[in-house]
Amino acid sequence: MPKKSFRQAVNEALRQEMERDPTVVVMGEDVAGGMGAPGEQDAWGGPLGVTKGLMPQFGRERVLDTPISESAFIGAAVGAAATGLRPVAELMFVDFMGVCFDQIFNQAAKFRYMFGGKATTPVVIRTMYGAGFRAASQHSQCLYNIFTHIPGLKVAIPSNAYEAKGLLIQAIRDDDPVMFFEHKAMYDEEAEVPDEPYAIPFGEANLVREGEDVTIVALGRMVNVARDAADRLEGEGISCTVVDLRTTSPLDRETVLETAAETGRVVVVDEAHPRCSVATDIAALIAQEAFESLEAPVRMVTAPHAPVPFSPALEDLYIPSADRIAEAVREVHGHGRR
Amino acid sequence: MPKKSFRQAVNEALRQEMERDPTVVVMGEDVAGGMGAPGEQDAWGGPLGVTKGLMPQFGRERVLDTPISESAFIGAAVGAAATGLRPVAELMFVDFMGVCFDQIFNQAAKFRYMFGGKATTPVVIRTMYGAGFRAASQHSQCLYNIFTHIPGLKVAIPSNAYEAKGLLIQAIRDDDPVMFFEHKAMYDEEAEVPDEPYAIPFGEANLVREGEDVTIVALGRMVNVARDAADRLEGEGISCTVVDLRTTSPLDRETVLETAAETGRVVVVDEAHPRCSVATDIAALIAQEAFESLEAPVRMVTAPHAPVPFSPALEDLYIPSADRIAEAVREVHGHGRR
Amino acid sequence: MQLSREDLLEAYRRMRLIREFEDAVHEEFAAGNIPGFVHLYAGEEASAVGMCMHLDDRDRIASTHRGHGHCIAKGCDPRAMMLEIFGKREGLCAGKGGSMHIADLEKGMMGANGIVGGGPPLICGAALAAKTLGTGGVAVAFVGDGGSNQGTTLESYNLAKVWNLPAIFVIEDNGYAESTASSWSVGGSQTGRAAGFGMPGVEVDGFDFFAVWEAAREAVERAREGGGPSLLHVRLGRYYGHFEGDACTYRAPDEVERLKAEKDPLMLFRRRVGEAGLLEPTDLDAIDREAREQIARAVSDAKAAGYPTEADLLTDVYASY
Amino acid sequence: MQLSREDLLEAYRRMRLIREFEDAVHEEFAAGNIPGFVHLYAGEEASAVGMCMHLDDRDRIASTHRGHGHCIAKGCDPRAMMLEIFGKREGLCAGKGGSMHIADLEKGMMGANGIVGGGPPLICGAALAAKTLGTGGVAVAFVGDGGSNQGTTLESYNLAKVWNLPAIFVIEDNGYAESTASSWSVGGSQTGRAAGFGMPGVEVDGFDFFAVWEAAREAVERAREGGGPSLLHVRLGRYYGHFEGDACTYRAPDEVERLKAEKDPLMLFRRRVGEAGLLEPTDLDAIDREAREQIARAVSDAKAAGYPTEADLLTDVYASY
Ligand SMILES: Cc1ncc(C[n+]2csc(CCOP(=O)(O)OP(=O)(O)O)c2C)c(N)n1
Ligand SMILES: Cc1ncc(C[n+]2csc(CCOP(=O)(O)OP(=O)(O)O)c2C)c(N)n1
Ligand SMILES: [Mg+2]
Ligand SMILES: [Mg+2]
Repeated sequence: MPKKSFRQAVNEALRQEMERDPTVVVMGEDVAGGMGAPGEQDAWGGPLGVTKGLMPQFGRERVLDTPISESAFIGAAVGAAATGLRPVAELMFVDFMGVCFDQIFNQAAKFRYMFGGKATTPVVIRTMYGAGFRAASQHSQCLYNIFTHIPGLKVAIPSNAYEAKGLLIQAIRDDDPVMFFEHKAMYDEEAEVPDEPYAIPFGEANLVREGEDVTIVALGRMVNVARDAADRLEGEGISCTVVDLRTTSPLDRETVLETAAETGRVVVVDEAHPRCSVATDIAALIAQEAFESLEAPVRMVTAPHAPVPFSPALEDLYIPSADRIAEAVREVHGHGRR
Repeated sequence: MPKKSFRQAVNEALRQEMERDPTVVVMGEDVAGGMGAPGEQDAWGGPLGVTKGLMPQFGRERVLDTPISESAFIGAAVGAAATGLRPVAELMFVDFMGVCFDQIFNQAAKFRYMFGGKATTPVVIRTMYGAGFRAASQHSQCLYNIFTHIPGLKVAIPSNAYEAKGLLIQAIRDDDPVMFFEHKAMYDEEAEVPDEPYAIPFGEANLVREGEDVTIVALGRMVNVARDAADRLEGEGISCTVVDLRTTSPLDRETVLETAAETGRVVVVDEAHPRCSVATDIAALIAQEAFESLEAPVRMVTAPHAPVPFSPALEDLYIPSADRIAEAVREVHGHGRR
Repeated sequence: MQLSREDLLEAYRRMRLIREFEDAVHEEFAAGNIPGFVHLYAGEEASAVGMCMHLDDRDRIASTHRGHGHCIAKGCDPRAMMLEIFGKREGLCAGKGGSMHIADLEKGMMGANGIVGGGPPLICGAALAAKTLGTGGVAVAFVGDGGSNQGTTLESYNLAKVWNLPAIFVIEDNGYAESTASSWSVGGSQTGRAAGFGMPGVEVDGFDFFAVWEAAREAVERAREGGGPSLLHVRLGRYYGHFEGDACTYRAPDEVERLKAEKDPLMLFRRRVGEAGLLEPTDLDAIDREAREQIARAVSDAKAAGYPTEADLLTDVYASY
Repeated sequence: MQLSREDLLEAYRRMRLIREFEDAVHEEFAAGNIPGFVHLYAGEEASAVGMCMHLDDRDRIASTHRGHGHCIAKGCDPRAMMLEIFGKREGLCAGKGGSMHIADLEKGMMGANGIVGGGPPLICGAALAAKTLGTGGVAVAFVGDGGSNQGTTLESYNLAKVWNLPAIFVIEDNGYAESTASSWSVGGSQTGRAAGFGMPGVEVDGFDFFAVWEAAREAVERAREGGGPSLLHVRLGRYYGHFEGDACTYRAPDEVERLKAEKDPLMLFRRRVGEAGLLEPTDLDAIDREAREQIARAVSDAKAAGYPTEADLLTDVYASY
């Protein structure tokens, strides 16, 4: 199978869905770029070149650059979704949600319920998240927990290029509003990605690795870090299951609970801050529903309750590492059976 | 001690702090009311009359009505806090946070850390939350979990008039940005409230009731519902501890863990939606840190993963009730010792 | 384009229906039969109807918390609306929305909105969809004077302009946002702002149906012809409080009485069509009677109708689960 | 009010420091010594300095992601800034902020900002504090052309107007927001918008220090005297990419060369003071030399300085724990 980068995978998903369905449009700041400028058009394709090439193929009518007005254009995507288009809007960094959250959580998310089931709002909001880019406090957050909290939204967080393509295609075809999280430090990472379009269903976690001793539940970029930790632990004789949640909403409770029950020992890995987070969500689920089979306390490996620091020296300490995951796994593994 | 309503308690806290400290100012939509109008000034005091009377005493220079521009005036409160005032801004309903969240979570919350410890931002944002008012999906949310997730913010959620006065005074005196949550259905509820000013320290939960069998952890209006449930259960021979968190950030981990360990059985009650919530936060904490002493799975009693419905028939089913809490307590109580 | 006799009757009918509807809701609220936050549109009828007379089902509107008038003007069924406001299962939104969230997407009514400034971005999207799909539709955001200061509204002006959208912003300036006067809260002027963003903007006497109709005609034509967005600053007045329960002490003592006596859009309409000999008083009286009966039936149906049940609580959160 | 010889030297010194600082950061970034997102201000110096020459420590400014110039113009220590940008513990923000979050509240510099449109609301607050506390201070928000379309900015115009705040909005229009031309993204005009919100607004040649200085003087005086907010639309150009790493293919091929050759604000300043016989070339050469040395030292100090350590990771999240 051909190897493609995460960036290519996202681009291909967009291109193929735009080819398939003329109502799919893309909008955002500089998603093409060069609007009104004297030089190259399609000059950017977003700040990291993810949407480059779409505008030349589909034209400015379907690849719309926007002013820096997130409320207006994210809201426009929502309004267009309620009236016949399937827009994919780019919220450049999820950190910017604070200037447009209303259109997402009070409008898009609630239309269907508030209007008694009569609205359909198939909008996708692609957004970058995560630390590791030395991008500091306002360009490095995760924040997917906030969207996961909101009924009416779906939240997809792909862990590699293959997942990105399949989950994005599903997101575009899905009739509900979907927040689609892309980790900015993963765009160059490659995986085998089929050329043809495929959709990965929402709410089905992926068993990245199966083991007997400890279950590691992770999401997004942390899936890879968790796998690294698991590889390392293999050498120490600790065999780990690694669960990639894929979507936090809907959540595949069954897979989480089954794998937790199988090993009786669970480590949850989440790049976000630790309070009211996906990590606590999973830990709470397990504490409630897999209590009987738990052999050790659940351990959460997360970023600390602090903004993301700029200095590389601090940021490297900040992000959950394979080391810290391995340590947590060893700890729950060593916990005496009860 | 004199009985005062929650509304009076909040008003008194504001008045006394404004008397004490000339840098305390109040701002928000119609916090006085009548601005520019031909009739009564101080006509509103907010939509539910909570700030009424402040403007006549302190003047329009310190009680500032605003246009409907939450980003601008909440941001102004933040900017003023960083430059010498101690503003108390009113975000009328917390549901409106979507149009101004950036100024709270990316600006106020992060200044101190981003600026290397050199900023102090003593702003308080008072806001109404909660269901029960038949106010429907966009005027009934809790959302405190979102603010609790954000490092740099403090979050206070008083459970009665006494708590409201003491926690609000602390919030105003505190040097960090504080989100202060007032349940809209509680303003007329009375409690004994001392006339003199007093501050309730943050991060110290309150033991509302001590029992031996089950610990109920609750916050805000749910504390009273939990207490009702506990009273009822007393008659059935189940004795409950009820913990009022008071602040979710900082969180009094010790009290939660101690009371959980004492009873070995815990029910967490939270009016918010169940995903990535304060309920999961507390459940996860207990699952991690009180695991050894747990006799039964933690149970969460929350609102469902659905927007708040308008119809009274549905809203009454929606809100966690004493019945549902009691049921959960009975369930964990009946769970065989392990 | 001219108003036919049928148009005139229809316009009056919609305005009267709105008035009757709001008066009935006012009474039922006072009697304790309607819960929640309810904001009434009585007195402002000429704005909604003057605009919506130009629109059909391919056109979209977004409304505000004060949405009943826009709904009726855009063709929503008043009976289903009344059931909704009473929280009943057969309500237009199955009882889940209530007064602040009435919508009927099939009629092009994209929703009342509990968030001030919530509508204008949505309308940019509806206008974009119309443009992209080539439906010839236009999209209209109704916004209060208070809502005109919300960043979401102001951003939308610019987006509509630079995308050259078939969008219209109707600023309904009833003098107040809650208790705050628009003469204070609005820096500059609405039409000056429109000009600042490069859009045509006109001030309109919102008590006069014909003035609104005429200004709306121009804006709708411009939008349909690809001429881009425009703004109407409609000056009008509300009869009731900000919401039901508002004591309105911030208003001048005789303000509402004078509005009703001198500026009632229904009265002014009757006078105008009478003076011009366009319609007979008997035509209008018949409409008045029918509207009164229709709304009375809606109220009694709403009272009789059943509530949603537990089975409805968790449905329709998602389109697919 | 007039510029003294000292003022002129000081203005030139600040502009040159900014230029040297940015050129050095550009080089160090290219060499891989500086991480993260870095946006350079080279070419825009006259705006920051033309405004900040009127300000003192009681005055506040809020900046943007392109903040280095505003910092230096407002008196931040370039050495501590350089250390910050290198992520070092002795940096102005202890290495926690980096290029996009440099602040020095004691100097009245309220922070660069990673959020486009983040600054204007804050400046309303600083202006309110100055007014309430009677300090006589003014508050200035620097905003890009792109940021002028953000709702937070537009709301702030209105708030500053209706509260009659000593606030100034400086729209630094360098022609682009990332790769998007301001000629496209800005509907209407900046000064038209100012008028729409009831504020004075003037267009200013931002390559010309004296033009900025003069326009700023008026705005600052007006604000200090209680005359309320105003807006400057400063037209200027940036030399480097949107951020370091931007290939700038959207620009005309010779655009930057022409800017440098014809519109360099430092060159224009030199020419002007030379022609008017206000300063000698040798005075300016000395400043150039000193600035170069000062920045070179800052860079070598930054390289030599130590990083923060694990003990710093969790401090300063709160003022009190
Ligand atoms: C974002 C937001 N802020 C505040 C409110 C509370 N609120 C509801 S209606 C209203 C006044 C609106 O005034 P205006 O826009 O003039 O409309 P009117 O009520 O006069 O029709 C306010 C402040 C809200 N619903 N949403
Ligand atoms: C709310 C928000 N949206 C988008 C961005 C990404 N972004 C950073 S700078 C920039 C362009 C800003 O353009 P302009 O305001 O003209 O400033 P300039 O870079 O030209 O100085 C964008 C889109 C952001 N940081 N914040
Ligand atoms: Mg109004
Ligand atoms: Mg620019």
